[in-house]
Amino acid sequence: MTQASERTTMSYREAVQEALREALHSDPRVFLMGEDVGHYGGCYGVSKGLLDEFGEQRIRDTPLSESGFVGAGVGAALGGMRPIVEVMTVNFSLLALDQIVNNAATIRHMSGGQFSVPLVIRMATGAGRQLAAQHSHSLECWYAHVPGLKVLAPATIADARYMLGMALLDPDPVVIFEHVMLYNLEALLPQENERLPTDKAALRREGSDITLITYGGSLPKVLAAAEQLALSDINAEVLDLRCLRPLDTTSIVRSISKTHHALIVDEGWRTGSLAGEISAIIMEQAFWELDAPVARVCSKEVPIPYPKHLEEAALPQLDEIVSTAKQLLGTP
Amino acid sequence: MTQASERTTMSYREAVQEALREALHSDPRVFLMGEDVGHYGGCYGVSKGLLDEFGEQRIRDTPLSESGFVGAGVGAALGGMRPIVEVMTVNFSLLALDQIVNNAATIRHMSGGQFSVPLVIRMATGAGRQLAAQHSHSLECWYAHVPGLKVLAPATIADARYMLGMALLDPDPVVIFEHVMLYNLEALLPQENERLPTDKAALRREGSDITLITYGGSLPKVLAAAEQLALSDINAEVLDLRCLRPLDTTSIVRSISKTHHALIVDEGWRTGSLAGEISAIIMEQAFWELDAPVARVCSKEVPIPYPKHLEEAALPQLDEIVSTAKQLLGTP
Amino acid sequence: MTPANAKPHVNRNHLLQLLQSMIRIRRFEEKCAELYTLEKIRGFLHLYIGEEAIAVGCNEALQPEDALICTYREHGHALARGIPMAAVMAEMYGKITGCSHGRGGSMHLFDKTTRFYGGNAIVAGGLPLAVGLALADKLQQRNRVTACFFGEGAAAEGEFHESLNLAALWQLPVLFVCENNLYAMGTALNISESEQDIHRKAQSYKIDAETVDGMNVVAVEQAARNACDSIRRDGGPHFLECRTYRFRAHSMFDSQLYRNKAEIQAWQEKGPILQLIKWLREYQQFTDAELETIEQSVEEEINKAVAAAESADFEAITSLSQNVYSEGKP
Amino acid sequence: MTPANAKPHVNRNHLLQLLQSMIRIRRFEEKCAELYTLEKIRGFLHLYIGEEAIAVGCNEALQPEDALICTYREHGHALARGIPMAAVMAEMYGKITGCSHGRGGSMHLFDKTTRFYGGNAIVAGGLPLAVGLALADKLQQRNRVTACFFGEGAAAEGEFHESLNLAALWQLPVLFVCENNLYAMGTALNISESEQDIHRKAQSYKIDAETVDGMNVVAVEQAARNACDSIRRDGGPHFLECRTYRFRAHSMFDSQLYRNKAEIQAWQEKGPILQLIKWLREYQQFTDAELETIEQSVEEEINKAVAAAESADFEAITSLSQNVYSEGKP
Ligand SMILES: Cc1ncc(C[n+]2csc(CCOP(=O)(O)OP(=O)(O)O)c2C)c(N)n1
Ligand SMILES: Cc1ncc(C[n+]2csc(CCOP(=O)(O)OP(=O)(O)O)c2C)c(N)n1
Ligand SMILES: [Mg+2]
Ligand SMILES: [Mg+2]
Repeated sequence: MTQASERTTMSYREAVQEALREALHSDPRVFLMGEDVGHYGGCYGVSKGLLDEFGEQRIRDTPLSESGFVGAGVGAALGGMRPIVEVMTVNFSLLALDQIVNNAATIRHMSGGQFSVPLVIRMATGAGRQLAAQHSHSLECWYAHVPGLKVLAPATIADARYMLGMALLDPDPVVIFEHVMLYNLEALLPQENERLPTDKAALRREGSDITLITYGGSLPKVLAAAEQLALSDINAEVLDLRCLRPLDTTSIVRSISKTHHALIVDEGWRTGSLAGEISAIIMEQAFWELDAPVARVCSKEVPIPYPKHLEEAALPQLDEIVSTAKQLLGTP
Repeated sequence: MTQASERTTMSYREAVQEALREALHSDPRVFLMGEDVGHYGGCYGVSKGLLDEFGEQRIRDTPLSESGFVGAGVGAALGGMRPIVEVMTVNFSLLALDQIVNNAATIRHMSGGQFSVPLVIRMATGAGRQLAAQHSHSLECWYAHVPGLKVLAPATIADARYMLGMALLDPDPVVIFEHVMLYNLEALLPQENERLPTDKAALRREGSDITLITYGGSLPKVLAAAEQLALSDINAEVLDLRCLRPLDTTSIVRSISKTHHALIVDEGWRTGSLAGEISAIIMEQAFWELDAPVARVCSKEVPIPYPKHLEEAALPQLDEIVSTAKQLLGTP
Repeated sequence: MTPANAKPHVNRNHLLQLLQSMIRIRRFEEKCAELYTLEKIRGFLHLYIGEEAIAVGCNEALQPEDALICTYREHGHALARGIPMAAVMAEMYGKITGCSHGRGGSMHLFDKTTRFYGGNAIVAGGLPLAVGLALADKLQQRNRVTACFFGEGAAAEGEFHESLNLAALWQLPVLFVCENNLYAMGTALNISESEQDIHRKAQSYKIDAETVDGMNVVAVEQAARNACDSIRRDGGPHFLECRTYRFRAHSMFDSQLYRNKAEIQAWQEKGPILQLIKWLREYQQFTDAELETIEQSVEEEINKAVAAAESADFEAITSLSQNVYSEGKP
Repeated sequence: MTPANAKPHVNRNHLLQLLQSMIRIRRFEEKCAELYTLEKIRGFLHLYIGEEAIAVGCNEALQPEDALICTYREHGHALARGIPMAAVMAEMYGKITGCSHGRGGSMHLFDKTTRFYGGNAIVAGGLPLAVGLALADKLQQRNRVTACFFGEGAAAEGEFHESLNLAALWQLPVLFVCENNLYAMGTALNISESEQDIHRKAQSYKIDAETVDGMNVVAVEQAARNACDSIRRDGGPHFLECRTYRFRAHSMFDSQLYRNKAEIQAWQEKGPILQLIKWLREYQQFTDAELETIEQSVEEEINKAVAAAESADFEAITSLSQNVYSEGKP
């Protein structure tokens, strides 16, 4: 078991597992519940080994009953536990939305503040593995729309490692999105004391010419795009939102006040995307700072097709990010 | 029974009922299915009398099984019927989202275009009747985000009367939102030949100073606001989106190119609202036409509270629309 | 609990107390209907009138440390559980002194002190919550019961299926109480279920289940006590199907096209309050004077509750954004 | 259909045909596994190996005008139903000649001519569709069956509950076929259901239901024929629980920590193909030469299918936005 104290390289998958292990060790009220989290080891291998370490009471395989066990997570939180409910993927979370929106997000309010729901819901999200139209959704924007929820999108090893623990300290429900393309990502783990608060966006790259705003699975693409832009002497700043609700508008506005140009990259379908909300916020809070209209690179408005070439064409890609940024800056 | 041919005054409720009656008369493949559409007469009285007129096979009361009967509607459409599925309110549609997003919206695509889903889903939406946090959602923006769906928001008697029939001609799934505050609205019904195509926005009021963009239940408030603005010599244009997916961006851009100012009124919660998407579209397609940043009046980021004064404070209201428009125009 | 609690309390005082409790709920709701027409109460108002024996009977079997989950038709449960009537009435008014501080209204009564986890307005939406509350008790080795009330209409929902399986699979201490009043809004049971014996559905999950006359408060109390005893003893869930009837409209907007007066009449004659009064008169020399005393004390309490609600304040609009997130951030 | 169809076809030719059909599916999928490691096939690949008797046996009872709804584990059903192997293989490749024109892949095989309404990748997501297809037939007075295949894991989902109730309540012609292979990914039936006799769950909706040995193709055919006969005769639904086992991993990403080799071994010895060959050898003088002929013709067909898929084109990227909405607008 890796100690958070020593600097080590680990994968995103290992980082989440470490976070789970730490949480389970440090608080007896914490337990993990979801489909195949136990005997199977987690559909993406995240919880492999935890069943042997913590037993069936705390690593709890559930039947295929998304609404039932997510609602049970809400109830267990009301009952004094600190449940971590894993919904295998965001695609299946559609079956649990009633419990999340109508119970988890509203009980504090409806009860006049008497009850809180200290629940953490984790789910894998995103496309890129050729899983086709029913298994490739990116619906972070839906969750970010709901008052009463907090929404996190760890895009780095450090955030995968530390966000869960902070989410468990939150008295309110927190939804954590883990992008399927990040699990195999490897990097050096920063010290725990270097970790950022959950509700602040992070500058992943300093720049002066344009702000590239993104989150989750698109961050690696955007960082690569920034490097490519550098070759054309375009110095791009990369802002990783990290927290999708509440949004860190201060950091967004600060960066744009410096670069006067913004491009948002979001794997969600364009219409009604979170990118649209960010653009609207910039319109409202930084309009006079803009030297050009804010642009978006999002997924095309099509259910994700199976074949690799069509899936890639449907999702935000390096080239499109680079060319859109150049267009925006008027530098072909 | 009212003939669409003669000009008559009718309520929004009657208009929807007329549309249902006409559809049931004109096509044997059409049937209505949902909770309490039959013996109860529809939770908002829309289908009262239709059971006696068309019988239990075509006016089909369902058990409380939103996912089941919405999915059955998708299947019946695949099987050659033209189902009209009523989900009592958008609040309960959360339980049916899997069938709508993963089946209705994707089957054409996943089958490579072999199968189509000519399904119409109607649901009541919105707040204003003090129904509190679980019964006051406005989630049109979620549906407008999904490729494969078409989304309509009839806000007038004419649209309530004619949109359903046009939706039934569509080979693809159409979701129709009826705002609960509109059912008692009364107005003169225009001739059928004056009806507008479903996918075009409508200018409800011509103006030159500012474009007020809205849809559904907010239209009456916005029209009232426009009249009030007129008293301050502000000539507001009112654009009713009508079709939330696909969005009629042409009409939006045309109007803003004339008024150079835009305010969007949307009952959805502000963050991630459809209003945000409209603002982003204006940013992208009409930025250089703008004399001021686009503004939004949306619901506050709070589950809708029960007491009248708090519910009103949470929802877009006349005063806020007027004052925001004036601020935007710099005319206090 | 002691086995003593298992035997029915048919002694006179206990019966009078049950009667008073039912009358108290009945008169409270009659007053609410009146206040609704006066537009003091708004939104949806779902009356429990006719079904009082269930909330009152079940409450006898519950301990202070137990939890309750109810539906939008929960005024009776809230009063029986011991949420002060003034707090319930103030909530109907949307006043800050309400048991949900005015935010919830009729459909969302909550109370931390009595572990009343709400009025839930999503049919079957409360069942998974009950499963979770019971799971929390099991994981923390607490011998407590979570009572979960819902209508027969909820039995068609997927959440019913998923919740019953989870409770049985994990052997959780949930008392499921189905208030079978034969209608879900205007949809009669026979047009909504292929198996109309709801307790049979529960048995298909291997949950102990039985039916009880929901119009007989003593029968309900007895069944609930037995159920709770077995839950506290063995841990697993229990299911009660209470056969009852809604005397009033589903809500204040219902013109009741789906049922006829005769049917309503017939059920009203079996009403839980009527039945108990008849029985008391017959076997316990129950006098009109005694009834009068009950009615008077109930009336006084209601008048006080209304007066208090009337004079209470509304929450300030400036605090609109409160109660969405907790103050104490991590 | 004629009552004649009701008696099992145990004549030699018919059995050889069933055997060929199962071997055809088995070899096809073995080839797919191989192609997956070569990265010709991507995404999720769920093999049906071990369960072939169910698709093949049930298919014997279906008429051309009947409909099928399947899961992501549907290659066997597609082939048995008669979707050309070349079209199925091309779909695995994501080529434009695929039965879903390449858009769906392994989990989403569709075919209009054989009324194959897909591979559905949402567990239990296909059940409501089957109910709707059957409702359409009933409303249009067509005497057709909709066969709906799903795993035992689906039985825990709310959509299972809602769909079975609707089918029974409205007496719809659905043949529900539960392919009970004892595991939902890594979750064994005993940790997912309080009632592990799935056909009993079906009976709780008053649906005729029985279990059948899913490893015995003749038994499956017989049960399916009886079921379809009763459906066509009486209209209402029927439920078959086929006891079977998945010989391979859930998908290509599964390290199978949840079960041991011995268990797999034991089931493999009961394998449907093995069983039938043994029986044919014992009672029908089935020769190795005959088996060889079958294997050869199957191999040829597979090679042709692979060659065709290899040489077929991918859809042009320029047509990405197609198949989202129909061209013919209202
Ligand atoms: C999921 C959901 N669907 C529909 C509704 C609308 N609705 C409110 S109460 C009700 C009837 C419920 O009947 P039942 O469960 O028998 O309870 P009862 O009202 O008879 O006490 C319906 C359809 C809802 N609140 N939630
Ligand atoms: C609603 C939903 N939840 C979870 C999944 C992920 N998943 C895919 S297959 C599967 C197991 C299903 O088991 P079963 O129904 O028994 O079918 P089998 O794979 O055994 O044929 C799971 C959990 C899914 N596809 N859909
Ligand atoms: Mg009822
Ligand atoms: Mg299985």
